[in-house]
Amino acid sequence: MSNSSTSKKSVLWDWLTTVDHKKIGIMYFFGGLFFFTIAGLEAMLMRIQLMFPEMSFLHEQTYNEVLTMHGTTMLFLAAMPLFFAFMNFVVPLQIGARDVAFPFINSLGFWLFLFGGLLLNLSWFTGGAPDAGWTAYAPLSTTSAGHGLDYYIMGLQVSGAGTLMSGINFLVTIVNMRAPGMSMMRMPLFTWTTFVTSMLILFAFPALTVGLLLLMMDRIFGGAFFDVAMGGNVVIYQHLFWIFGHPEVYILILPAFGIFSEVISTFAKKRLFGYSAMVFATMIIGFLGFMVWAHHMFTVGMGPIANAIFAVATMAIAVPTGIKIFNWLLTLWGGRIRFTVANLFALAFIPSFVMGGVTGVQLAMSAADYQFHDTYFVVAHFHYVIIGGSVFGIFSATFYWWPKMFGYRLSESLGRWFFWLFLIGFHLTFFVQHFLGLIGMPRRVASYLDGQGLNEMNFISSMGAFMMAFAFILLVINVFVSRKNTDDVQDPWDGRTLEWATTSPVQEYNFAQTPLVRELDAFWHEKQFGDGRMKAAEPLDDIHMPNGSILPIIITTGLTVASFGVIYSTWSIIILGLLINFGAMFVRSIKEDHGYHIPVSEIKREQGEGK
Amino acid sequence: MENLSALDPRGPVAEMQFDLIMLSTYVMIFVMVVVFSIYIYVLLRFRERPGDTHIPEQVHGNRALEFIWTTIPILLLLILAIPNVMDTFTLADTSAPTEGEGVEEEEEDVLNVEVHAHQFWWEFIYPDHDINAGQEMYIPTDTRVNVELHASDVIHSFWVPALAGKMDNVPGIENEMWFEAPDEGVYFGKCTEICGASHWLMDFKVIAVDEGTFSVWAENMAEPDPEIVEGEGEVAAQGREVFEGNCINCHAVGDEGGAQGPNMTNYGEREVVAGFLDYTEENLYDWIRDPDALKPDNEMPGFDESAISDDEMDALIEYIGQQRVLD
Amino acid sequence: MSHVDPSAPLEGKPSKATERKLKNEARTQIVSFVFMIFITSTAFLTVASDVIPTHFAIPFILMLAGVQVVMQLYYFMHMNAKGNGWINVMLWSGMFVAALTVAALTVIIGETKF
Amino acid sequence: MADQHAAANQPLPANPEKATLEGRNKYLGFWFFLGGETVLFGSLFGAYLGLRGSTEGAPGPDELFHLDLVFIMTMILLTSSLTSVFAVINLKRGHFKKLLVWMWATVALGAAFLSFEIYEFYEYYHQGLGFTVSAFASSFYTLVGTHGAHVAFGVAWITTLLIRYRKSGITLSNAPKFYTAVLYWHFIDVVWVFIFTVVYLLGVGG
Repeated sequence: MSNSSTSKKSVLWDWLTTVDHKKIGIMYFFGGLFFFTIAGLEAMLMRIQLMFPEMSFLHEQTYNEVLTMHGTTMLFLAAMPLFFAFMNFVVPLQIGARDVAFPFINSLGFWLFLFGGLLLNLSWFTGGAPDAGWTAYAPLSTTSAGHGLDYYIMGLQVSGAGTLMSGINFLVTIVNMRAPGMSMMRMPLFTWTTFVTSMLILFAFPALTVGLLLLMMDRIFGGAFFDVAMGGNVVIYQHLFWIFGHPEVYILILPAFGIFSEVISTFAKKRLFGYSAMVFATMIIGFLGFMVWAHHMFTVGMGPIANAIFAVATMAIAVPTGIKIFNWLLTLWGGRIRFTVANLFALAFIPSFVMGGVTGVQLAMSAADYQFHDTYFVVAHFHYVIIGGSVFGIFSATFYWWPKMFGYRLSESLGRWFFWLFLIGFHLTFFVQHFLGLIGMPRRVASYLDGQGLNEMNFISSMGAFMMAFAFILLVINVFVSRKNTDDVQDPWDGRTLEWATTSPVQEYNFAQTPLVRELDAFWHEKQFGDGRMKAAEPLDDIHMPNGSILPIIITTGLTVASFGVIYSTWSIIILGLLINFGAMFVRSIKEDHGYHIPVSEIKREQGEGK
Repeated sequence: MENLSALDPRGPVAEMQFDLIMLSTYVMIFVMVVVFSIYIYVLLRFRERPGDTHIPEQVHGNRALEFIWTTIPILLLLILAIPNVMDTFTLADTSAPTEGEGVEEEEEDVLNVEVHAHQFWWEFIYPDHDINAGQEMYIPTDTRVNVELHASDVIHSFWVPALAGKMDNVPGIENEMWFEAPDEGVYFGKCTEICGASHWLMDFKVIAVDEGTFSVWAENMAEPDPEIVEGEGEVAAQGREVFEGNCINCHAVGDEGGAQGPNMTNYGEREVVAGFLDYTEENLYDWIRDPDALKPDNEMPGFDESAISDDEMDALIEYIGQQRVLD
Repeated sequence: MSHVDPSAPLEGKPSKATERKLKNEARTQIVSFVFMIFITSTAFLTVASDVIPTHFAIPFILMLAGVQVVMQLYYFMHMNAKGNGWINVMLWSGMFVAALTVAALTVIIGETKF
Repeated sequence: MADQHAAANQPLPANPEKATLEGRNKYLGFWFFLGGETVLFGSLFGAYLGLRGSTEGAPGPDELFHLDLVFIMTMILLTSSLTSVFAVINLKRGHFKKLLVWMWATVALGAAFLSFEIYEFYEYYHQGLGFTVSAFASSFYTLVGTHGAHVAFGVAWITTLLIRYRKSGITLSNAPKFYTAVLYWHFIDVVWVFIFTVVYLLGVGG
């Protein structure tokens, strides 16, 4: 057992080896933001190319690479990690836990995500990025020249492994590590949505793993899964992809639902209306997420019975989603609504997401979908739900939890500029795309011909995109200029849930004494009916903490090296990578590391300082 | 442009789909009006006013309300689900024309067309007429067209917005759809499944002509005038030689020639070169010289001056221009 | 203050009740094992002997496989033990999704239209 | 901390694998992981079932499979499931030596299974079933091979545990490790039951 005296190591080493869920959360945040910026730039390249008809700003091949990487990066490397950032940071605090269930695996999950993402993006410098769309349908993906698709396969495989680990980690954390009194039905809604999201990850990602594995078999080892001449069937890939892919979009939206539930009830100063209905609706949405994947495949030729069944099942999702919308509205009803930036994003989400939701119902109608499918109507629809839902959720959470995560408040006035520009830019960009699709513009086209009536709306769309990009710059500026707003950061919004009962910045052990939870919105309850402080569920005692470890990075490096070997079909590199990987895993499994204890005296001293 | 919009349907299938789109739009506008009204009311009525410090009542929920906003959406969805299911089955029914709904033809009046999608062009095979046509699909008006979809390399998708929604051309799988064009006209079609670098240029046309014109077209396509095929006049005859020397392995005129590229029997009547360039001699020239520059990654090799001199090119272009079947 | 050392060997014997339970368990396990061997052999013989018609054999051996899996899960892996509620939820959800996948990939892959 | 070594040995709890929070986390997390693995194998089964008719002239199931060999493999794996169950019972009894013996037996049976499988693949390959010859071949090798890789990983994992803890006795930290390894082993067996039925029996009889 190692000693508790935390000898000051270098800051860099500390971050590389950390297993603290809060630091990992922050790393997820910046990792996600990095990829968000890259994917955003890719979006701008596309909108520049599409600003005028028959532009030759980008070559067609480059355009296909950019569009593929935009989608892939946004979904896997930006939106999901940004949610993971908040899940990691907030969920243990919300349930009154000292840490997550598997700190080591949590760190491993992060590094896998990061290295997988970097590996994928490396393809830009090694002869071309993947070019078959984020869905990578076979046989376009299995016959695509160069190594772009190989990077896609291995990059997603590596980062997907990390995602799966994180999912299991959240599940076990939430089941096993809740503070006394924190029953499932007292969990904040963000924790609930994290839970359901993690379930979706657990059951969806293996299907992707297999889909990618089969692609890899075909591309690299000469397999015949999707080679029609050898008896392969290309629809199998589409099923596998969407059995993963549809839950994936709910993985992206459910956490946002959780964030909005927290933000709206906090800034309306009201308990969430219909809490149990909200929990129930979350579960139903999660369940239906697995029942409807084939609505992405209406035109693939499954037959009318299959199409009709999946159409009706898809429409059913509107019901629990509607329940949520109305419950949010009723949470606001009778409240005292404060228009902070966090809440502005939550409030803007409601109409934006409803618009994305109604087009979703329209798309669900199989017979009409024959017209919508793979046109800009679909592009408009999913940007309405992913930006209007997920991205607004991420921005809302950024402003909401920033003081807790970073110890200062983002500027509200600059934030408002950011919000309005982004909101207007967003609707400008995507509203017209509904019509572009209906008047004949397919998606994933590198350009469009002059004289087909598509010019004006494409120009408007590009202008909106510039507004969004400009707004995003304001957010980045905000992060830097607001650093002096360090007052009132412990509980700036009059929060309701346990994370606001901690100090800011949060101690590494989160809670000196595990809190006793007596009601939903535990902290609010103590502020209203108690003395404003959480009751302790245990006497003050030494706190057990896990040791940091460099092994996650080594394991990840090994996997990444092996992936290179696979991409270039070089056995020596594969074996080298696997040796590093399994070697580090071996070290991990034989080295007894039971962490250390922080003595009571030190906790008392820190608590004294915190006051 | 005309005839490229799903919002301007020109045939029964597109109309059916347009009606569904509009029905759902109305229902959805109703939903949005309800939600937005509550939303705006709430935001105006319950915003925090200066100096207001009251703690709102911490309401738990309301079962009756939950029941209402569960039930009403279900009813609204039923309004959409029922016609949708019916239409889905109607659209999938390529077995034989059914009575009613404006479809009254006999079975023999159906036109069968096989659509083969290639990177990046369309091949239309008329099995009953022994015709192979490239890029342009001639159909008679008021006739039900049953389409069988195939792909030779990757997945493509066949979409003629003004006539019918799309269906995928999937390698190894046979898909079917049908549509009908009551009016004469040129209907624009596009590939809607990403299929490589030139996906955006994979356009085609469905040309609806009257019954008489169609039978002329069909006859001449199956058996074109041998004089035209051989090239009328000295220049064209020289063009034919160039064609035989360079093109015929992939492109056929009449039943002579390969099928790797589009059939050229009626090329002279095309409005566009390569599916998207205006039909001018310059464009045709540029296209033959360097197809990859205009349509990246397509299968056609370029022919530089060592392969086809400028003089030969003029003859070839003249010859190609002669290949017409309708006049 | 003393903390539990997780690397210290555990000493002593289980309680009488535990001991009895374990003894019963060992017996159950052997019985289950014998039963599973029996099931596997039956399935094997069903196919190998060729006496049973195919349309009966397929559902029959699939059912035998199902029975065996449930026995593995509940007797060998103790999925029915107390406090395993979430485990049941996750495993059966996994099986549900797996079943959907299998159904999709065998039925609606375009070769036959439904 | 010095006092911890003084805190001597612990009494044996009823379920040593779940006696600490760490152990309970491991136990639960591993089960959840198995839930995900179910989908993984489900997808592979699906791909196999979708493609098993596509032999394209290359050898198909009924020409290839030696049911008797596969039956023996099944028996070996089933027996290894039983030996690992005995290992767990001895874990709970506190009989460390017997735990080790039964675990080693499990490993040995696993290794035997693997050698049979390698022999089997070798045979099929020489009968003309290369990985690339047909969609059936690709899907068969991928499904059965993924299972085989799981067995190989299990053998390596348990062997590592056995060597690492050969003298440690049962502790609060290694009990969950042994237990989860056994769970994994049972899961491998469960998957094999389906492979035996769906791939081999149905391949020959269906």
